[in-house]
Parts: sequence; structure tokens; C-alpha cells
Amino acid sequence: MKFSADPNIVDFVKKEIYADGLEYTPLRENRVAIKVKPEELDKLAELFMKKFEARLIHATAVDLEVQGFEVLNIYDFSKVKERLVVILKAKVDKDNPSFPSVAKVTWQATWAEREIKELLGLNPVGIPDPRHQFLPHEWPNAVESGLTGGQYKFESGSQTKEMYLPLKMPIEESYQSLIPIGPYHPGVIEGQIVYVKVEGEQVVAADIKTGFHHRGIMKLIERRGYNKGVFVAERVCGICSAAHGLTYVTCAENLYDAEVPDRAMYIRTLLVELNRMHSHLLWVGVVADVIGWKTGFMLTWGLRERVMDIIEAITGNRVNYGIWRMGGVSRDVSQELAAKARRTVDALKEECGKLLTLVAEHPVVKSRLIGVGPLTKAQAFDGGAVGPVARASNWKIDVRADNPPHAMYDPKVISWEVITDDNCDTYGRTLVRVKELLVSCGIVSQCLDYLAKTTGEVRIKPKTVPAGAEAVGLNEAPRGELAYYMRASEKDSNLPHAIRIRTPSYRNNAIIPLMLVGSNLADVPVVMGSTDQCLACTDRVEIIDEKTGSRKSLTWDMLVNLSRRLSKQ
Amino acid sequence: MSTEIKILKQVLSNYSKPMTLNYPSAVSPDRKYSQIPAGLRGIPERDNDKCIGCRACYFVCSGRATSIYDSDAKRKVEIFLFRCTFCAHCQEACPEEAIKMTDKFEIAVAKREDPSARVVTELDLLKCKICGTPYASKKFVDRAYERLMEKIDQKVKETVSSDFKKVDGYCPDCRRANGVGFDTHTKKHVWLEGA
Amino acid sequence: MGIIDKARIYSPWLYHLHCGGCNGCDIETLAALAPRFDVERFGIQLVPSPRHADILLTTGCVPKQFIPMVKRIYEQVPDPKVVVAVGSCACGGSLFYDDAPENYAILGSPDLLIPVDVYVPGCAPKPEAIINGVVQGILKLAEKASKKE
Amino acid sequence: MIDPIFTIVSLVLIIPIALFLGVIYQYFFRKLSARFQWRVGPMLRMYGDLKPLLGTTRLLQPLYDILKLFGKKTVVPEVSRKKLFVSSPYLSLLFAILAVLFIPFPGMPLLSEAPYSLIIASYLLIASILFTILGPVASGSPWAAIGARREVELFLVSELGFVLSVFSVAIARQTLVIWEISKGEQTLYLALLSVTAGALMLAAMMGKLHIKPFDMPEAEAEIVAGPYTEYSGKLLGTYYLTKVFMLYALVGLFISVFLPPLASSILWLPLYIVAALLILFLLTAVQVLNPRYRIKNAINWYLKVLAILAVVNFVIAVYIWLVL
Repeated sequence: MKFSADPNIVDFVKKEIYADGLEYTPLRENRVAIKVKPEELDKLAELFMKKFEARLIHATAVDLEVQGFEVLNIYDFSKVKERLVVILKAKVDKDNPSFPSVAKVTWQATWAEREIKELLGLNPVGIPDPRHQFLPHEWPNAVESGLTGGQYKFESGSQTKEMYLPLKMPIEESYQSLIPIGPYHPGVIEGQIVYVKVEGEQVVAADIKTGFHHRGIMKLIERRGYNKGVFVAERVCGICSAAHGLTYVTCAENLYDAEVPDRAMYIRTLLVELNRMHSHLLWVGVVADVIGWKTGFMLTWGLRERVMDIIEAITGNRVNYGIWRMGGVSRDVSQELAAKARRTVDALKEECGKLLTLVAEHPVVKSRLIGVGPLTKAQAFDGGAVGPVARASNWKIDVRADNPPHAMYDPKVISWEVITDDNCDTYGRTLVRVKELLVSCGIVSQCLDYLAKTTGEVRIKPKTVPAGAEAVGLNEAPRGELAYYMRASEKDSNLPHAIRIRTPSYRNNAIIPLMLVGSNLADVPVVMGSTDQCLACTDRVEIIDEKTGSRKSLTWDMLVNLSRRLSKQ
Repeated sequence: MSTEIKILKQVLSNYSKPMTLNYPSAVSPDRKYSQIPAGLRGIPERDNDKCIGCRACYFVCSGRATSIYDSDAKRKVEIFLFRCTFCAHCQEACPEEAIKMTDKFEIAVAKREDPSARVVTELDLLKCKICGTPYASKKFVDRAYERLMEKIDQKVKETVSSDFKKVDGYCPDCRRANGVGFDTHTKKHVWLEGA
Repeated sequence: MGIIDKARIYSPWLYHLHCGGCNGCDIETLAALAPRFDVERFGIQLVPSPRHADILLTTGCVPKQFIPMVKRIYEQVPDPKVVVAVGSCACGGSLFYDDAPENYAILGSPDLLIPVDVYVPGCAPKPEAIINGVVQGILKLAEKASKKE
Repeated sequence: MIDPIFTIVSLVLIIPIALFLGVIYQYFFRKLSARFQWRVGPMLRMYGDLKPLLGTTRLLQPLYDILKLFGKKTVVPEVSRKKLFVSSPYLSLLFAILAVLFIPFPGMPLLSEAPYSLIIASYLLIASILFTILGPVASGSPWAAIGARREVELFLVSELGFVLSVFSVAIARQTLVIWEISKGEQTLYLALLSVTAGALMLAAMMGKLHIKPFDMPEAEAEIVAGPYTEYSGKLLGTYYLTKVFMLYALVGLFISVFLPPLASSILWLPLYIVAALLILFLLTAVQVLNPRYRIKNAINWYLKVLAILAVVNFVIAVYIWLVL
């Protein structure tokens, strides 16, 4: 199956968006890159969002070494034209690295621009919230802090404007009046701090600090190259590893003129949907656990094991499947296995339906979930919610329908539907996930039917990647839209020059403070859990440039020394 | 209330048939010991006879778990399981099909130095006759010769064979420096390490 | 062997310390608690506070931002204690650890900070492998306790 | 009056008996919830090949947990008020054991013959719970503080139902001596009253024993380990031991007050155990079926549903006492 560009879309871009005198490159898969002046970024953002209801996928920047930086704003136009993605590129000088902030126009760009600011040192002019998000509080200032009570306490003199202050309070005040939930809290396995300000048991303000999982993954992939990089990409997140693997390979395939056999497409779809099933079952279990229903946790995790069995039989591993290759997959699914798995899925579907209606109807579960963590459609749009969180706010976005990552989601090939819900709260999110689980069951059985009947190639050798090619890969991960941006190196055909990952949790975590306000303290873990937050996903960011790297690692050494000193005391 | 009764029914039906496996008990009268599917990617194993030390696994390893240590007359090819991601990429890349993922998965070791945490193959290295630096494993050269002889045209077989004998024992650098050349253009067929 | 030493083997409590891996090992650890593998058969329990734990189960490689927390949590676990490192990341840094040039964000495996007693490689290890590792950890725990007395 | 020597002997005997039964109750509770949750739970009979290492049975699993905790290092946090922090668990245990002495066991009236034993036993149980609150408050951990606060709220509201339901029976039977209640004659009215009051008592017990949906003080995902967050080693073990005695005491009190004459004679022992396990079965069923309430909902439930019912029940009891 080959990908193609729609001529209508080229017309559309030329007529509606493409202003004269700007450089315009159509890319594969209906992606279009437009070069603009940096001053126009915010105006265009306003135009796109108002006129075309475009959605900002990601704002990021690429270091072009001597030539300066390139700021990239990637927009999704799928509501106007099918599968159209526009990449706005603006070159910024090294000497004066500033550009107008898009976060002024739409709040959802805040995290992305904070990331650009803290990691690349660019200056988004007019950004409403300039604090650090992923790096430690005092970076890159000298570490003069002592660690007390899981919170950094600053000595006087080390404070600067950029320093991380929860809710922008003076540090002494915040230390007294905020409850830090994290960095370790049994409600969420991973490390993060959510600062909540409470009156009685009511949350009046909340702020989130992440970055404890910052692993520099994008840099790792840039070093490893295309073929080895897929294994790193899979390990961005162990829960939605199939989505990451698939998006990585589709993005890399978009760089060159790729051809992928049909059977491989079906296997990919099958795995991504199985992955979604296990992830949603896991989520239902975790939420049941968070609201204290151990039985619900056990029952859903028991069912999840059956999904894991199928995955393990197909790929040989339960978590990281390792079968994604550019141009196909590395393992075939035998016909017997497909037929056997089909029977399991049928039984599973019945049990899932039975059990999960019980979960959705349980009176105490309902009383714990209804009205908790409200998020209106307008808030979801401005905050840039994706995936089940957005769909539970009655906003119908689903990459599988709007911007199919590969043709298997075509309604002519496989029948399925997008689930939305108008509850706009945690209960709605539960319902969306539960129903999606059953939809996934349907897709999986259709894929298995195809695999049980046919045989064929599963892998075609990839071609060389042309120098300087660009691509965007999109896919619907269990938690929402997952986006990869890749740019091939000019010098080496094996290495990408830049790779950027925008995970769904990155967006959904950003709006957690919005949802927390007004809720009960007891509901904080539920609200946090309701977005299915995955910090391993969120904190993968890395845009560091080599020049400043040395200074930063020095700071790290100081931090290490400091912590050693502390532990000796 | 009816929902609670439904759930009660569900949990009561669970009572009679727990889904727990008997792991780690090896004696399993009623239920299975563990779930092991056919294609499980467990601990990799290397066939010492088949491995020729060609370094293909080293080049494809994403986690840098495979490493090659050359020390006097021995090449050690090693997979350090503490860094292995069990992705089976090396199994795919191995030209001699020496690496295989087994379905063993129980490895718990107390020390980094534990021998069971490493999959090691030792190979004889060939040393250059002039400068004394090791340049390729003996098996690798032998296998290369064998494959070359299999595939090459019958007409040039003898010349190529004599060529091979001629360069045998010199590292690529010394070969170039000392003017040991080929009589035939065999670069397409013989690929010596570093050449 | 005294009754308390026996009790130590019979009732190991785990504290799960996620250092910063990909979550894969964490869900597998949780899956070991779930019905299929149910470690409560042997009295193993997951406890929410490190103060109650006997076995510290670490997963993932340590990002540099986590260094103070890892040390602190290790110190909070009362003696005798055992550390079980689960997953290739926690054993040797796996994919995320680079020697040259060094990964600026990752310190490496937790054994650079705290003494690790049992390593369970795997990416991610099967829940059975984790149980196997924890059982080895229990034996170590008994050994450690008897040495102290 | 029974032989004083027998009383002394039985007072000594009851403590190991209570410990054993409490442990068995807890084991039963854990095992049953596990089976309801599709899994096996602590094994009654260990796999043959693992017996040398892991023991033949885990019937005493809760006891092993406690014993292990006694073998661990005890950490006393710097920021805590040390005297209160260290003494609370022991005092709590002491009061729980004292309460056990006032609750009859089949064939052993113990101190339950003493006048006002019902009031004394109730007070001792309250005192024991009080010290499970005071210790955590002294620990200085915010999670413990929140947990303790929830515990106080829950304790206050559940105590209302507890006291009203227990004393309604006492009033109807016109005595405050547990032993006399437990061997009292059954009449139709009293039996009916026992059923209603017993149901209320069960609901109140859920709050005291932290059965879901009333386990907010120990809500793992919300407030770490709740009151016990900072406790470790011996002190934690003592608290766990208190829980064992508390479970025994509450179940014993329930049977002797609401199910006479099961606790009155040694002949009833098998039935006593069966009744205890039945009560536990009911509690387990509630536990596995329900998620946790918010503290607000729980207080509402206790005050608006349970308290009103308990008051009505009490009024009926008074009516029975006065009229019938």
C-alpha cells in the first residue's frame, strides 16, 4: 500500500493559506511545510484557529547550528480538509533568538513554549507563564538549595525571575500553604509534584511540576539512527509502546517513498488495538484502585491478562513488542494463531462487556466519579486536550478517523466508530474508555479474520532516506493523539537531524490543574488518574544543544555533590 | 441495588475458579506453571560453533548490550543481559543464525559479575604478521573464504584462492603499506575487516 | 532459625520505587499482584509507605533529577532491607545509558546510588521473573538478618 | 458466681485464645476477599515443593506479619513528639487487651460478670481507638494528620450507632452486665430487636474496622498509609496486634450481645465460631463489593441513615423495656 498526496489539498493550501512570497513544500501524506517570518507566527495562529478551527499539534524548535534556530508550529487542519497537516517554519537568529509566543493566542502552547524556552534558550515574547517545566527548579542557576520535605527550599540570593515557583507564590508562602502531592505518592506510580492549595477539603488552585522522568530520549534517537531508534521510541512509554513504535515507523516511512505490505498493516493495526485494549483495561483497574475498589482492580487486571496472552503469543514479549520495522513488521502472525486468538477475543468481548457495564453502573463508583474533574468543551479546546479526555468533553477528535495513520482505519476496510460522551467529567472519561474497549475488540477481530484467511509478505526493505526530508507521523495512542516530527540529516542518511515527540499525556497533564480546581482533596488522585497520565510519556522531552550542554551538566554535578553531602549529614 | 447483586454474582462465580497460576511451584497438579508461548523472547543464546565474530550483532544492538573485546589472540563477543532489551534484533541480523532467543526468562542474579548475566563467545583472533595487531577472527576469515568459494565463478576460483592465501595474515593497513595486492578484483566478494 | 526469622521469610512487604523508566516494569510488577500471579499467596504485599517495607523494588534507570529522592527513600526503609532491581534499566541502565557521550539526563542504574542485592534483567521481565527475583530477595533478607544477630 | 481460680486461669488463657482467633479471623477475611477477587490469597496449603522454604500453611499469615515487624528496626522520626509517638501504640494495645478481658468467650465469663461491664468494655474500646489517633497525630506527618482527622470524624459518627445499638439491647434486657445479656432468655421481641440492632452494629463495626466503603483513614491512593505512615518496626507491629485484638473483641461483643446464648457455654463453641465467620463473611462481602466513600459521604451516611435508625431502634428498645 502506497501513500499518496491529494491534489485538492495542494489547491486548498495554495488558495487559502499559502501567502505570496513564502516558500511552500508539499510533503508526503498530505503534509505541507510553509516557511514564514517569525513575526507572523502569532497572527497566523489566530487566523488558523478562528477561520479553520485548526488545532495546534505541537510547537517546537530545531537547532540548525550556525544558521540559527527554526521554530516549528504544526497545525492539524483535518476539520477542513482530510488529513491536512501544516508545518509553519520560522527561522530565528542565534544572536537574537526571540519570536512571538503562540501561547498568548491559545493556552495549549504554553507547555511547548516553556519547553523551548528552558531547553533551547529561545525567547517566546509574551509567553504568559515563563517558568521551568521539565528542568529542576533552579536550573541553570547555581544550586544553593537544600532538600527538605521533598520540596526544594531556596536560600536567599539564588532566586531569579525564571525560577520555578508553584502558583507563582513567594517560596516561603508556598512552602506553608501548598500541599505537594508527590514526588512519590501511591496514587500515581511515577514521580511528579502537583501542588494544591486547599481551603478545608476544597481545592482552590493547583499547579503541576513534572520532569522527574526526563530521560533525553529524543537525543538518544538522534544518536542511534533510524533502525535502532525504534527500540528507543518504544521505550518512551511501556504502556502505549505499540503506539510509539507505530508512529515512529510511519513517520520514518513518510521520510522516503515507502511501501508497506497490506498484511503488515493489518498486523500493526491489530497490535495497536490490542495495546489500546490492555491500556484501557489497565486504566479502569487503576481508577478502581484509586477509589478504593480492590475487587474492580483485580477483575479488570484479570481480564487484561488474556489480552496480554495474545500480545505475548504474537510478539514474544508482554510490554515492548519490538516488531516494528521501517517497511513492515519483523514477525508474521500465523493463520492458526490468528484463528486461536480470534476465539479468545470473542470470549473476551463478552466478558468485558459484562464486567464493564457493572463498573459503569455501580452506585458507589458513580457517586465517586460523576461531577469530578469537570472539563467543558471550550476548556478542552483551549487547553488542547486530546484522546478520551477530549472525547469525554463531547469533542469529536480521533486521529484514526481524522488523520488515519495508515489505511486500515478506513471505514471501507474496517468498520468502527468514534466514541464521544457529553458528561464532561471523570465518569464520562470512564464511559468513553469502556466503550472504546469494545470498539477495539471489534477492530481486533476483523484484523484477525483477515490474518487467518490470507498469507503474504510482511516486510519490504526500506530505501535510503533523502537528505533534509521532513515528516510528521500521527497516531491515536490509548491516551490520545501522538505526534512525531522527524527531519533527516543533510550529511548522514542513517541519522535523523532532529526528532520531536509530542505525547498525548503532555497535553492532558497540562490541563490537570484546570480540572482539579473546585474538587475535593480526596478526589485529587482520581482526577489525576482520569487523564490516564503517563509521565514516562510526558517527560521524554529534550531539545538541548551541544554548546550549552557542558554548562548544564556542570550544574548536574553540583546537584549530585549536594545530594551526597546531604545524605552524609 | 440490582447492580450490586450482579457484581455479587460475578464475585461469587469467581470464588470457584481462581485464575492464579501455580508459579513458582514446579509441581502443578491442577493449573499451569507459567504462560510460555511459542515465540517468547527470553534470554538470548549464542551457538559458539556457529558464531564467527563478524560483529553484525554489535552494530545493530540498540541498547549497546553487545560488546566486542579484543585481547591477545582472543575475541570476546558478549551480550550483557543487564543492558539487553531482548528485542531480538541481533537474532535477525546474525548472518550465521548463531543467536537464538530461548524461552527461558528466569534470571535473577546477585552480582553484576555473575557469569549467568553474560552470554559470551570466545574466538581465536588472527594477528597481523607484520605489526602484530589482531585484525579478524580466524573463523570469520575461514567462513568468508568458504562462502566465497561457494559463490564465485568457477573460472576465477583458483586465482581468487591464491589471492586469499596471499593476503592471509596481514592486517588491511599493512597490506596496503606493503603493497600486498590482489590479482583479481575481489573487493565485491571478499570483505576483510576494516578494509 | 528463630520464629522471627521465619516470619521474615513468610511476610516480605514490598515498596515499589519507580525511578524513571518507561512504566513497563511497573505494570508488570503490578500484574504480579493481579489475579494471574497473585503474590499474596506467599504473604507478599505492596505497601504504600517505605517505612513499612522489607524489600525495595526499584524499576527504571535513575534520571539525575531523581537522585535525592532515591537516596531518601532508601534511607527511609528500616533495616534489615533488601533492594531488588527489576528490569534491564534498573540493572545496567539499558538503552538510556550512554557512556560516550554521556546522556545528560540519566545517571544510570540505581546501584550507583544504593546497594542492590538482586538484579532481575528483562525488558520488561515477565511477572514470573519478577516473582522469582523477589523470592531470591527474600532469601537474601533472611541471610542479612541472621548475619546481624 | 464461678470459681475465682477458674476466672484467673481463664483471664490468662483468653489472651492467647483471642490472639489466635483474631489472627484466624483476619486470615479468613483476607482469604475470602482474595477468592472473591479471582485469586488464591494466602495459601492454606503450600505447594509441596515449596514447603521447606515457605512453610506448610499460611493460616497464621497475619501473625507472621506482626512477628516480622517486631524483628525490624523501629524508626522514630525527628519531628515527632517522641513520648506520645512511642507510647500510643502500647497504650492502644493495652486497652484493646483489657477490653478483651471484659468480653465473654464460650465457657469463660471472665470479667464480663462485673457490674457495668458493658459500659467498661465500650469505654476500653473507645480508649484503644483514641490512642490509634493520638500516636499518628504526634508523628508530624501530614498524611498521618489527615488520616487521623478522618479517623476522628469516622469514629465519632460510627460510635453513635455502635453505642445506641448495643445499649438498646442492654436496656431491653434491663442489665448492663455483658454476661447476663449473653445468657439471657430469648423472647420474640428481644430476638427481633437483636436482629435490627445487630444490623446497625454491623454497620457501625464497618467504620471501626475500616471496612470498605468506610476505609478513608487508610485510603492508600489518597493519603499514603494514613495514620500509620510514619510508624515502623515494633510500633507498627503493636498497632497491627491491636487490630487483631480489636477484631476479636468486636466480633465477640457482637455475638455475646446480639446472639445469646452463643457466648454463654462451652457447648456453644462450634456455633460461636460459625457465627463469627458468618459475620466476617458479611463484612467481606461488603468490602469486596464497594469502593471507598468520600469522608463527607460517609459522615452523611452515618448521621442521616444510621444514626436515625439507631435512635428509632433505641426508642423501640425503651418501649420494650417500659411496656413489655
